Amino acid sequence: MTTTFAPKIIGTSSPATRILGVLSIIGLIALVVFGLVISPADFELGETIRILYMHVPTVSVAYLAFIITGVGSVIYLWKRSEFWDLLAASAAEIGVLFFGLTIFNGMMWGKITWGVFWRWEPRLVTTTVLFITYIGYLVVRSIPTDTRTRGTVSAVIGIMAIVNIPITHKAVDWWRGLHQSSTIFATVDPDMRGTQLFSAYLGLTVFLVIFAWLLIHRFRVAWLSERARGIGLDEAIAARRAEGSFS
Amino acid sequence: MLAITTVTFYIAAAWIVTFVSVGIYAAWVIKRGRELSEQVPEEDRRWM
Amino acid sequence: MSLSTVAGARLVARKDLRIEQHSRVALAQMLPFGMLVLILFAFALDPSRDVLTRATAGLFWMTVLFTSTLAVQRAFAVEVDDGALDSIRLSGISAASVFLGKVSALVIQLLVLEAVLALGVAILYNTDFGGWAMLVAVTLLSTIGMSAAGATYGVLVSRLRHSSTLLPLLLLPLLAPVLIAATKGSEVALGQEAGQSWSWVALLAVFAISYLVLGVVLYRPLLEET
Amino acid sequence: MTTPDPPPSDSLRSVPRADPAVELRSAVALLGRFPALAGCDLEVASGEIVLLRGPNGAGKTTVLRVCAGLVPVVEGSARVLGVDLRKDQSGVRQRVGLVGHSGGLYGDLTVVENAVFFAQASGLTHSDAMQALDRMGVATRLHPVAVHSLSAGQKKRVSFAAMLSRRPELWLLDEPHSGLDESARDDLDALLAAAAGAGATVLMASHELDRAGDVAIRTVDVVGGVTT
Repeated sequence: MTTTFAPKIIGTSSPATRILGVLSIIGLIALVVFGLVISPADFELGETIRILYMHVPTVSVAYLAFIITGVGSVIYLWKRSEFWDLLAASAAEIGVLFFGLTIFNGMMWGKITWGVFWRWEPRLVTTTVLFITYIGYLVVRSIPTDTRTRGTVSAVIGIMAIVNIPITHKAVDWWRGLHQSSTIFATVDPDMRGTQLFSAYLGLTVFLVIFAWLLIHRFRVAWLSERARGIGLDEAIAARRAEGSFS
Repeated sequence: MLAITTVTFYIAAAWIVTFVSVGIYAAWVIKRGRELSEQVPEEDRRWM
Repeated sequence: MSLSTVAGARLVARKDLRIEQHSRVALAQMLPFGMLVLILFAFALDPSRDVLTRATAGLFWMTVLFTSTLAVQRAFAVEVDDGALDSIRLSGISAASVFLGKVSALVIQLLVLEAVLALGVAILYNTDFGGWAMLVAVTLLSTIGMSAAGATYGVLVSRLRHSSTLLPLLLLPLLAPVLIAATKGSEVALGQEAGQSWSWVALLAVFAISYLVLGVVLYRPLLEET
Repeated sequence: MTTPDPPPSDSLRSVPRADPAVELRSAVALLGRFPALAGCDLEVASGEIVLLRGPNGAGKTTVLRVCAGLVPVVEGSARVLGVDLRKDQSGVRQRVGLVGHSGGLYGDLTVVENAVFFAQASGLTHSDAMQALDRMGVATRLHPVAVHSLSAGQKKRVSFAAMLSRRPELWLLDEPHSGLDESARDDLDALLAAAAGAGATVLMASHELDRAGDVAIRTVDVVGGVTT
């Protein structure tokens, strides 16, 4: 499983990420063409359906990221492997980014549809609460401690947070009197047809590719920064030992 | 085809903010990766 | 040599309650704080326009939520202040016992605080109480849930720097469903709102059980493996 | 910067006997990101009384906390009472006693409540706790007093009593003589000698060379996170 460095490639890229990167760019161009040009406005939603082509992929990717964080956290506490700790943290960061975008897109959609940026709409509320939950996760990871404590503490938060997702969903749905079951993908309108449906799924696919590409890079950055920290530690140890030679 | 209306502004905002945010984040990650890979010796630059 | 989980939990809970008995921090500081919040809400919301009556349940649970973060903070400050937590980690008490003991002591203290605050609400906000069975169920389950999540995050932040400001950031979003369910459940119980009454109780039960189980499991890595 | 092993370790290796109570090899331990131990070597035979000597911030306290399984060793190796701390960090905790800078007691509880709680937490009884208080010369009139209102020396006696009641195999003492009056120091020395005589190992840290040196069998200098 060890990808050693090909000499020509710099930074955190590898042949696999290059392919993913190219696919992402092609995909985004195709998404612009299909989502903004080819596909028609919706009968019910009007032009606002075009926001869904951004909204649905970002929220789906964010939830996928948090599931990875949760699974990574469980495996980290079980196996204590650096890989899962760093993967969990990388996924959480990307998840927070996409969750932030989801909230922003939701507000844009709200402004058009309701005339206001914010309404106590269940999805928006749930997303915001969970967004802050995962900001807490990232804040905890940024507090300097030793690797093991950082890993343990953030894994616990990763697990607590993912258990909280369905509970928060249910609570907020019922709170707003929304009693029918709804999934993450419920915003993909089942009435969508033809190029609309195609654009929706194209958006989902493209963002999944982007997510994979980002996650690989982000993980490698995390991995490298641990190695760099190891070098920093060696220097710190040398400095610490030198304290003795003065006296 | 997207009709040009006041609605367009918010739709464009959603798309542009999403694209730009992901772009900036990706650029930051790549840049950070390049910086770090210069600090880290060759033999440590494998991922797992 | 080692104690059973239940015996250890009882020991820890008794110890925490004994500390409260001597120091009276919950009684002399948290309770007046909670009362003060109830009164300040009234100022902020203008009591003459019966907003208070309609918002009673929400204000009550918000107050409880704030007070409970103080209680969690206090519960772990006594452990960290003089390094007593280290003594506990060196003793034979299992991590699960420490968790269950901490939770039990928190639950007992919070229930007393809630009872007095409820009395305050009844007087200050002129609330008619009713639907006792459901009120009791809602209160008990949300208190257990808050205490379980609080005890886990309480010990977690005690391992980190900036712990006192970190705790509310981590704990309050996690407790959002408890706030919603406890508020709505109480409103239904008080007859202020029609609704699927027991589904809120069920949700609170799911929350409480989930975080009790998670706490029992996750205290081990937090206390023993680091 | 490699340090030679202290001489006793060689003689230990030649004579077959019990594992050393403490064996640190190039141990690195972090406080946050600061390497409090920077490749520390230390060997303590069972039954020995060893004094760690060094200036403030040398890493003495961290050595004690590592040996108690409270601070993880991130590089090098650490074995305490036969337990490999890098594999099982907490495995040794129940078998050691630590009297640290902070008392490790509950300030709001009384002397007796503290002693009894920690005794019971280790599966012992009320009378074990009372015996330990007695052994440490804690006056009966202090029993119902809250620990936070005790003097430093009295508090230290209670901490010792809480540790003593658990009959640890390895005693880890941070500045044990500080805050004690002359007669209490004599008591403590006698206690340490008796403990070592009964097979326990004592590892203590001090910057007070004059006093703690008397009872110690061997002194190890610690500076800059390493032993010299």
